[in-house]
Amino acid sequence: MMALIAKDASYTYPDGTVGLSNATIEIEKGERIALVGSNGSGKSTLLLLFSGLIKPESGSIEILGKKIDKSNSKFFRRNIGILFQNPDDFLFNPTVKDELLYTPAQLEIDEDEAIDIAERYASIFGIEKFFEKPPFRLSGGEKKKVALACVLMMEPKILLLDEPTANIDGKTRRKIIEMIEDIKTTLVIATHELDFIDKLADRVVILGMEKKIIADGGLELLDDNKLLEEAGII
Amino acid sequence: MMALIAKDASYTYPDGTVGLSNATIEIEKGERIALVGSNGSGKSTLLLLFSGLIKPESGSIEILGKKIDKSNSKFFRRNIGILFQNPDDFLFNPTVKDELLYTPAQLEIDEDEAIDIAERYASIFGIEKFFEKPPFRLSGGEKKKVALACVLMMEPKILLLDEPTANIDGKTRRKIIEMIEDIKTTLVIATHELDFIDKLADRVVILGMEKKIIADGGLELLDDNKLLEEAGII
Amino acid sequence: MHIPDGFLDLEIAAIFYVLLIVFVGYSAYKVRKELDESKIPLMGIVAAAIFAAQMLNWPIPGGTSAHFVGGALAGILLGPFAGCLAMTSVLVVQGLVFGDGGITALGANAFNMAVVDVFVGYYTYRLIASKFSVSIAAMVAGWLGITLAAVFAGFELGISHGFLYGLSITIPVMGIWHALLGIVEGVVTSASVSYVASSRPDILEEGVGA
Amino acid sequence: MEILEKTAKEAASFFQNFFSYEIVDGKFLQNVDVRIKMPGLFAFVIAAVSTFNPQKLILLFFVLAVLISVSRIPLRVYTERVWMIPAFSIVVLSPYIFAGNFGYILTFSFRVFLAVSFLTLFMISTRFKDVITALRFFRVPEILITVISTTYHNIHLMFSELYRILIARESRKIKNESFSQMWHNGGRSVGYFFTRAYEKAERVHLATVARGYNDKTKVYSEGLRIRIPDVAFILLTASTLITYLWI
Repeated sequence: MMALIAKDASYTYPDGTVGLSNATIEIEKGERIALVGSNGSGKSTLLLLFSGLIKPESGSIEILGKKIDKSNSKFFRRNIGILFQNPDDFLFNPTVKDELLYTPAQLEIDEDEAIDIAERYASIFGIEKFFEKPPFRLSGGEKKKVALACVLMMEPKILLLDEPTANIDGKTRRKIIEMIEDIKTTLVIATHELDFIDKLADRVVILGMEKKIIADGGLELLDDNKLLEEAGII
Repeated sequence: MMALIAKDASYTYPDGTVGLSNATIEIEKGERIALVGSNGSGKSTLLLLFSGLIKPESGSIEILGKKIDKSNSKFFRRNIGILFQNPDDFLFNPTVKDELLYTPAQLEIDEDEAIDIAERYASIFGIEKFFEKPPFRLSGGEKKKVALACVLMMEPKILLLDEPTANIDGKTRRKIIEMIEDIKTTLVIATHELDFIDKLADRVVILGMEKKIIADGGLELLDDNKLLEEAGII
Repeated sequence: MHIPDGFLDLEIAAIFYVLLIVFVGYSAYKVRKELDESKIPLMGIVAAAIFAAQMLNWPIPGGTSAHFVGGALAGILLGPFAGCLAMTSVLVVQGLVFGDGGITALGANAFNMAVVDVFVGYYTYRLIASKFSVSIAAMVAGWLGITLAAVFAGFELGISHGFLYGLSITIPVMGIWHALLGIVEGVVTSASVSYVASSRPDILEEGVGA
Repeated sequence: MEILEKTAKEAASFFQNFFSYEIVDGKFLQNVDVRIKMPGLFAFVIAAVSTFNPQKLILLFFVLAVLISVSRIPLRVYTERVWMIPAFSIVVLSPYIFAGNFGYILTFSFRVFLAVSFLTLFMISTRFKDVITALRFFRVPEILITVISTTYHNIHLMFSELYRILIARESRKIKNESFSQMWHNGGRSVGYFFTRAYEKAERVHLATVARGYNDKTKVYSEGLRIRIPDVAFILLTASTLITYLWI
């Protein structure tokens, strides 16, 4: 079954900026996709469309076999995990512990169980020492780890990651990459760092300057310098 | 003569976050320094101290042989160029042309002469086509180029660059690096991208997790994996 | 809340222009003299943030929605004088660039939202915060600021002869309606100020220094 | 989702304004120096709101039509931006229909329409940087001008920041919230947003200092040179106002 389908999907932001233009792509369950393109090529917009948080202006998006409408937004929120590029947009609770417990509380998961899960993920990410700290006092890398823990602990069926390693120092980056490697689920990851894509994905989708998909194929696309140059990536 | 001297300098931000702790370093005129360290290790703080924009809480900073006080701020503004990490914080004028003319106007440079310089630098950076555009309409990479042009056109004696290539796609990055390579002046550049340091700097200063300088030496420091790991860089 | 051109008699519009100029002039003088220069970009960016926040639609029971104005919040975050300049800037940009409010009515509109709302909001906050919690103080400040600003708008419309409705209609209509909408203003101001108080308490202390 | 959708809709119409005022290229008003255009058009606004005399209003309407056509302002763009406030004033005054006061409602709304129209002409023929030039020329305190200019240039940035915060939060919300929760959480998001705005402002301040700001913003001033459109506009304004006062 298909996990994600975009058919001729376009999106324009409220301020008039074009976000994505006529994207068509099908992603099977369990596939791991790297979304590659220069700044402003539409990677983040495609992820937002796949998350169901914004709706295409024209064309259609199908997630786990369903189209998005008002009635099923809960289903999507439950099954899709999305990490935003800037963790500052994402964290808003008084403490790191509250951040981790935010989604479980909404799903009415038993508190003890939720705390168990939260602690397990916190220790994987090495963030248990910040449990009582407010997220806005953390450094950029620490925030990113907290945000990622919040998303991963829900074990979503579809995982959408927007630049999970941008603006992150090498050590944290390596750790995050190792974690993503271990996840076995449908994964779409936007990045402009080409060095480690082979570890994370088995299929590459390239977005060009015109906010359009210009290539879609195996990892060998990353060796096509002419293509990458056309996309403004190298 | 020494261009920059920090003696046991410490700084704490208004919200209580420690920015830098007991940094001591001497930089000679014409030296090219790469400032390396993990997120939040104090790179930006050290650059701000060297720019004279913030003053150390304890210890001292000397720039071109002078200590900073109210009387000589114009001298510093004339001779020090600093590029902030986020160009959105750096650009605030109605048009790109106004951006380029802002500093000359503040320093009361003759208008015709200022326009001449602005046009020359605009063509080097390929931004003359945006002259009448408001900066907020530009893409991330374009903004960064405008910001860099604003700083370089003043031909400062000391150039401080904070992550000039962060969040930039490969093509723009390559171009910016080429430009920086050509500059012959005292240069301090903060970065966490190790790949191209050899092109830009001949001395490396490493900041550790505790917001302290933990190493200072030649490019060979970058091969010391144990050190880099300790600093949280790899 | 924005009075368009043509609703106010010219004399009334002129009087409020003069009042506005007095307040803005004095505020500019105070900011230049007493506050440090770092408040200048601060005023502009907080004004832009208020502009953006005004676009949020707050759903209210019954299916309609209310807007946030933000005068009291500007006063609390920046102090009354800088807050007044920031809100004036919001009103000028709305009037001259977006056509929200008009040009002859700009004096009255800015008087209501950049003077009444800001100063009433700020001093109410100061008064109550000294005895009760920050969140209660900000709630009352937001509500009272917006309600009084609306009463002023009602007054300006009511004494204008060109606009046939008299004071007995304009003041209750504007006042009561905004006293209800003001609850949203109060809650949002309160939640915002509480957040700032926990994350950057120094900001609120600086506002106090003004 | 409700806040988000309504906000996005609101924002879309708002930003349409934001962008469209720059795109009306044209021949006449666009070439009049803002330091002449602003007082001229504002005088028309004042003239419109200070009379109920139908003849005077028709004179102004005639001038409006001339300005729109010689400046080649597309009627669609113009109408989109003008219709709402006059329509609003008809609705507000509609109770007077029962008093048989049609004439009043019409005249009142017509003058509102004229005032809005002249202001709109100013907005769609003037770039923001020229508005600033005019404010400087008319001796608005420099501190207020700097604030206004900073405001304008951060609206876009602040809005996209707020929008991102809202979407990101939406992504973690599963349960539908009650009104009180929505207000509470929304209010905290706004507080968070203002904290970020404040911190951004602190960095921008450092940038202005880094780039030479020292106590007072200095600008290269543009000299005022009177050209043909300026003269034509002055003649049109003067003759209209004289006729206005005479009838």
